[in-house]
Amino acid sequence: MTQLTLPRAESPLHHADLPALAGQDQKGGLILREERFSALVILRGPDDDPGMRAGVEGALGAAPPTEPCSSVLGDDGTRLLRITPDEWLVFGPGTQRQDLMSRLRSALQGTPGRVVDVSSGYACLHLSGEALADVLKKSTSYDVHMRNFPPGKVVGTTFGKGQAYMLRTDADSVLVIVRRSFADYTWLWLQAAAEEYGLSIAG
Amino acid sequence: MANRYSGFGLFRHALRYHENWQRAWRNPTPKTHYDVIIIGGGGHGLATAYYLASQHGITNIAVLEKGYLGGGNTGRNTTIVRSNYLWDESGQLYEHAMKLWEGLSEELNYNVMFSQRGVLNLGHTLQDMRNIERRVQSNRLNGIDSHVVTPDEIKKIVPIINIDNLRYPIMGSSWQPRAGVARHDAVAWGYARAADALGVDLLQETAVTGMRIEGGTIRGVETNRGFIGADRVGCVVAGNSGVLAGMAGLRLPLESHPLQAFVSEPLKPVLDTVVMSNHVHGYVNQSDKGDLVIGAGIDGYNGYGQRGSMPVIEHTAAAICEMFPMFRRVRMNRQWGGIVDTCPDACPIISKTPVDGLYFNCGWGTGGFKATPGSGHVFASTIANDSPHPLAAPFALDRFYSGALIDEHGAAGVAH
Amino acid sequence: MTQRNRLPERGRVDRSRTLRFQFNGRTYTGHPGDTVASALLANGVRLVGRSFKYGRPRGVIAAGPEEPNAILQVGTDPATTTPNLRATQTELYDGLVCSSTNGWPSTERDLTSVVGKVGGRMMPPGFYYKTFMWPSSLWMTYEKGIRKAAGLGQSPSQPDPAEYDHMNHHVDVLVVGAGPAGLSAARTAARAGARVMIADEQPELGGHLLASRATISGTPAAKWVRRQTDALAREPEVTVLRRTTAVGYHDHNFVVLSERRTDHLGPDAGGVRERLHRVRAGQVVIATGAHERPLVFGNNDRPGVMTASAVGTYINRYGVVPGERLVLMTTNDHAYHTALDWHNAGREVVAVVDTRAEAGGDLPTEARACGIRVLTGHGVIEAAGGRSVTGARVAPLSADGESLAGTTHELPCDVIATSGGWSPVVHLTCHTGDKPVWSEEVLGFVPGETRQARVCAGGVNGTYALEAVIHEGVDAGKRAATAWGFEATEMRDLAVSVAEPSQDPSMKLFLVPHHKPVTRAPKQFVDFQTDVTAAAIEVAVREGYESIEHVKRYTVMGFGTDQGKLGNVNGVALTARARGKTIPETGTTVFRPAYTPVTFGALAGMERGGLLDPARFTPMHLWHVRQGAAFEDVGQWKRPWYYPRHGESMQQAVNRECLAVRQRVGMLDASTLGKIDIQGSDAREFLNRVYTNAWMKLQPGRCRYGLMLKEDGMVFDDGVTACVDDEHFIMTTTTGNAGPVLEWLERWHQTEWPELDVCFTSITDQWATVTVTGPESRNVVAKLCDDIDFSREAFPFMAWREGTVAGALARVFRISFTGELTYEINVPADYGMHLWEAVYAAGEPYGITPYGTETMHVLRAEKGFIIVGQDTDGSVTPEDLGMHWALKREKPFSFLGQRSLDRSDSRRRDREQFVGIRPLNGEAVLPEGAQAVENPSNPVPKRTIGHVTSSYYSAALGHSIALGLIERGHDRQRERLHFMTSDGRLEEAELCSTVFYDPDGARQNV
Amino acid sequence: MLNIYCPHCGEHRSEEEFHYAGEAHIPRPENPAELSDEAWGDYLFFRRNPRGLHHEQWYHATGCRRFFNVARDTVTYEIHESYPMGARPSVSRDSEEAA
Repeated sequence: MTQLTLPRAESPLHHADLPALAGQDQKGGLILREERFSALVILRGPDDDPGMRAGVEGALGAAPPTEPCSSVLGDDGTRLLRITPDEWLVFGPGTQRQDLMSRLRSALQGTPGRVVDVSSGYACLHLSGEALADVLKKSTSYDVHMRNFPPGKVVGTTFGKGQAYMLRTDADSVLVIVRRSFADYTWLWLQAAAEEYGLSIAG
Repeated sequence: MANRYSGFGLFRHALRYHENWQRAWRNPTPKTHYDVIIIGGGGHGLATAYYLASQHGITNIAVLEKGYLGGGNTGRNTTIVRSNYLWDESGQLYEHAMKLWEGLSEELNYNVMFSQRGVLNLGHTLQDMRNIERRVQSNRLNGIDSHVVTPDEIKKIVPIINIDNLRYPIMGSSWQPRAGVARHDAVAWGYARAADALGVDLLQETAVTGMRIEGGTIRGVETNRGFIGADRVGCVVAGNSGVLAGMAGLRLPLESHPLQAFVSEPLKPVLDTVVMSNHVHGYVNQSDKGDLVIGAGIDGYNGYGQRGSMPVIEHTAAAICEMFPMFRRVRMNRQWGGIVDTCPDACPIISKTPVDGLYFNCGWGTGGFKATPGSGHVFASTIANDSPHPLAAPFALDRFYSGALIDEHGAAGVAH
Repeated sequence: MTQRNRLPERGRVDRSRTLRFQFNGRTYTGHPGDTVASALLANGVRLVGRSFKYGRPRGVIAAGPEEPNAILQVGTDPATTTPNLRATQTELYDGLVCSSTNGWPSTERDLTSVVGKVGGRMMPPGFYYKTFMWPSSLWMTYEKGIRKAAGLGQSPSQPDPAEYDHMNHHVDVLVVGAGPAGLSAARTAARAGARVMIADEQPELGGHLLASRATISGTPAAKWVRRQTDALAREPEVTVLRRTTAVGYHDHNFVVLSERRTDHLGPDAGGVRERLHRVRAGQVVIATGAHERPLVFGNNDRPGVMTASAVGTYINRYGVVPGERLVLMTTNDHAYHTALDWHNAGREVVAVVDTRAEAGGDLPTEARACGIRVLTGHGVIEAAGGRSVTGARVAPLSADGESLAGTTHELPCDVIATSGGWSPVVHLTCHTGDKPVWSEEVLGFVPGETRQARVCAGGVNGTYALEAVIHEGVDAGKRAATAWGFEATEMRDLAVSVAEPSQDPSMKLFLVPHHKPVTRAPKQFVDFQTDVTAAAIEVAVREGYESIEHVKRYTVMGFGTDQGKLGNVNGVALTARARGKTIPETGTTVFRPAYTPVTFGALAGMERGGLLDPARFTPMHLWHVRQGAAFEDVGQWKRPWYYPRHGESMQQAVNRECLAVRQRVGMLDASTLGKIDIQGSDAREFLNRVYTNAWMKLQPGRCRYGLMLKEDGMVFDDGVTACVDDEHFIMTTTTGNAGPVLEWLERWHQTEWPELDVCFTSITDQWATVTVTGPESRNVVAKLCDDIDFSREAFPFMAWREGTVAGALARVFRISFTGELTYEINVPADYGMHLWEAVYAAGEPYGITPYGTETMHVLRAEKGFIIVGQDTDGSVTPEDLGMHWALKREKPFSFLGQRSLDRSDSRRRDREQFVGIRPLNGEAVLPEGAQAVENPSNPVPKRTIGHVTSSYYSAALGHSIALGLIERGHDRQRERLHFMTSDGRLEEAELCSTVFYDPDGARQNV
Repeated sequence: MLNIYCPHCGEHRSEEEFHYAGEAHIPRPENPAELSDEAWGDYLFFRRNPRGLHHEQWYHATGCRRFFNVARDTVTYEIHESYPMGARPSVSRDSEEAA
């Protein structure tokens, strides 16, 4: 049994070496930040099951939202995104990577609620800047106007020729969540779409 | 033929200011009864009538067309003619058509501009190349001219094609030199004129509204011009087969989808080969008018609207620009759609039905135009003898019960 | 060369700056604000091209998108030269170089015109259908000649460097056209609070007002336009798009707009050249106006014959009078504006030839007052002149305009402007299949019934009086906004009044008669670009091509790049006349997108190169790249194909990789395999239904191979599924089928068995998978993990364990696709690269060798394992594959596809069955796809009895092997068949077991 | 270019987000084994394929991954309603003829 180094984690856009590109200037019309190593858990279950709702609320301080395309904030920076009628993407800061899953699992004991860890399965790209709307209009067929896509709303839709979940985090920014294997494609796409406005990387 | 076409005839008419041209076909009033009624005045229906008259001596025939002759898919396709299909059954059927194409202008005394400029079916993955090798070898065993060519050979055949740094590299292609294109309208008009000369009544603006069936036998059809009796009725109504079948109380294993196409503005000659790519979904040839004629994939949903959705056009344009980056600046002049009846196995139905004297020829999907002469020829024989022509036998309806499907999705040219 | 036709003032061009440009090799000058057409006319250039069929000289006729003749090749760079641009819509920039697209050797001295003169009569409609038939072998030769003659401009010959993209919009109200109606509609809707987008094809908003001398409530038209434009700019929710044409109106109010962003700046302007706006609109306001209809008469294609409104536009908007002496022929009052414009420009109006018996309206009166000669009841029956108009032959007309009522005399002139009334631009309203309807009152086709949520306003309705147009616009804006739930407010500043001159009724005239019958008269052109004449239409109808679609297709009327915008209505009318029917009975041809041509690049948008289709990568991709791997496209994935060491051929590399696995240990990036997490109390039952085999007894910690069929009984997918606990399974799918399988499971759960408690989550991207295989694999993985007992007893074949590998939480599966002892290690993808490198390092002492998909294929073929999609093709049953063992027919629930296995054809004895194939010549690798024949000496057509699906050289066995589907294959062991090679030779091979290597499976049983 | 209301996302989405999933309301036979080849073939392949009102399934592929039903006219492409699996359409051929 040889000595093991601690496992080295690489984010989906590791190969793009964003940190090296970051910091330079933030003048770009589009500002991109890769949210690395967040905790992501898929929660499944009937949205009207009291047991599951109570369990989730106990673990996260918020019950799973039942409104289509809605999200709620839980304790310590957690967020529940309703992505299908019986499916939520639970979003937590990297610090919770280790325990978000176990907390939920134990909280859901004896309920029909089920959880799957997908922390490594998605790339989370935080987009902002004054060209944000135009870049999104080039990338998705969804109506991203504030009237239709206010803060807190989350939608599954097309992004380029791929699929993405888009969460309006606040008036000026959107979190684009794509499957990990599409990260490089999405990165290429965003570079092309943002070219005329300038692209800045935030660390 | 009342007025035979020829260069000399043209000259004679020119001297008379073209004031003495005869009608290419009559505009007859319907008789009360015909030996055979063909429903559908497209290429297949007109060819069927022509071969019934010329090969089987049945001339008391009417072709019923609800609109104008050749107004359906015959006049809306990308005019590609090839026979390099995968399975023996379809390969032989399409090759039968190919042989008829080769003498068609002379036979009809109407220049259908059949231009054997060759067709490339590109392969972009290892599996594409396996399928191409398999199809080409099967073609050869069936006596169909077909070759596997390398990227370098492709570049020789089509110097303007881009074979490197594509998202999906071009790894090779099948190549059928005898394949090509024809002038779609001329095919319908040529058959119409020739059939008319043999006594066939071509009834335009005559819509079938019902079928009269007594004791399981067809007696005739109801139309907007009244009842017309017939001993036998053949339906060749691509895009409306399901509707006609419904009138006879039948269902068919068909779904009708929009199939879109578009043409560029006319350009000086730049591409004299047909290039098809199943993988990136696009095929292109340049017409004699100079337009790039471009085919797209079918829309996923059922539709009789003769129009489809924009993404299909966009992806097809992208595919063409990928293979021919110099065409990015060329402009689309017009886009349109046809209605294709798609079968579960991407093969046609040429069949008798549970109703005596009622026959269907449909389900050609995206492959109908290229088969026009062969389809009409074997369907005529099937109707005349009330038993399937040997080449048509495998395409009978019962295959959907027995399971003897002939899966041509790989070779049909458009991914279904 | 001086701009001799340029007026000292007037118009919207900036005379303070002079632009130089080249046309057909000559240098000319113009000004900002000019189009190439206006600049050419300013320079007195008449001849802009040759007609494609007869080679006749042609000049500018119109001033907009309806122009059929002035079709130019712009630019000379082989990558950026652009064919078929309309001079009337091409903005002038300094250094622009353009040329005519027809005429040989040159447009000036054109030889085709000689052919045209002599051969013209030999070219009635459809002449090519009637000739070139004998001998048919020569057709291809004739065709080459025909092709040479056809076509307009030249395609670029180099890749276009320009950028294109798409932009998606969602608006409440889209307004198409920014003339008086459009502007009013947009302002009204915007004021109501709607999200409004207004688009116009011209560089400036205003439509025909840019060339109008009208005053609106006392304000000059141009100033009124500026007010509206400024007001719109102040609205927060309004998007204004200039140089943007609505090219297609699709279902559910989806409108495609094409924006030309850089062409007017010259070839070197960077940025996005063209942008396709994909607009989903709540309501659409169509305010596209109308095109003036030219009159059809003898030699009406001579350079110098133009539409009246075009002449007016050149004078008022561009300050260009396109000639010295004007003869105006009209059927209506409106065209008198042009005579007055010409007169006010200080040039001679020879006469206004009014086809009506009387003309007493205000404008004719004003014209007479200016001393302009007005000939009522007359028509110009023929234009005199060759390369340019020199005169107009005029004759009195009968009251109905059907015949001549007197003798001809000639009026000397160099411009003949004509107006046969107006044709509403209804094109967009027809794109979704709605039919336009003929209006006798408008003398044109107007929009018909529709299901789309749209409102039409202004000229497109046949409303031409400016005041009425503006009010219609306001009303349309109101209706659109309210229909979409907004409250419209009064727009006082748009309650305008415009003094309209009194007008006499227009005359319905589509062909000016001639002394000679149509067939013998000088050519009377209906469609200029396609050289279709009134005579051609008569001949077509005479020959029985009576439907308007037949006339169109037989004469090619309307097939030009202008799609018959000028000629269609005249063509319809002449067809009706020839058939003795009315225009409504005759109907019109179908208008289809694009309204004006759209660049392929714009249609494709950003979909090019790497963005044509997403390329998917595993977490270890960079390592493979650094190792110089060759890659294979598998679905959207890029997978390492093989890892050539320098100097190695593919075969050498694959042989090396294969032997490494068989003799020592190899590693494969298997991360692309589809993985689906399945949970629920009914998960087992669900697996029972979708897989052919049984799942009730699979214990936690164990895995099982499963085979999935479509309902038609044909193999759809396969893979290993592991049991986590009674209610939790992990399914793997083939790389290409991950998506389809998930959709397949969801489909059955949601549409057929919602009562089952089960849910599916794709975890393909969550886990990275490293396959370690070969005799040494146990030693390698053991070095990386101390919490899993890898001994054969503790961790048997087809079991899986959870543990820590290389420090990462891992799921290790002991399954094998190579026949060797194998461990598939799965870790969260973030640690994929770390694991890969750790395995590589741990394996180095054992000579671990990374291998790609090709080696994987060889190894599994040696063991006779199938690859779905390669060894199956959608027509193969499990029994064909000899996998009866995987069928549990006695399961209580009839699994998907089971019933189809009992259809007569599935029971056929002579089906093609999966067999091993061993070429007698062990060096010969059969081509994959090679067809099998029993007796090669049989004549063509030879029956094929099957084909090779997989074929390789097996380094481990030292000879080539293959797998294939062969008729009755299972009963033909040891039979010999012939297989074709790529070069047409035949190879003899013997049918054998599909398992070539280690038949009793001893090697993985360790 | 269809604009489809997804009953689960509660809003209209553009066609690009969906996959067409065939004619609706064709239940899988209870006991396939008892069916004749004809009856089974009917279930597998034969469709109404009407010109006009069509009840069909769509899959919200990039959205909520739910199958649902749509009543759409195959000639005008007009969509009358979207409704979830298991529900019955309120627009049928009869109700249309009645209207």
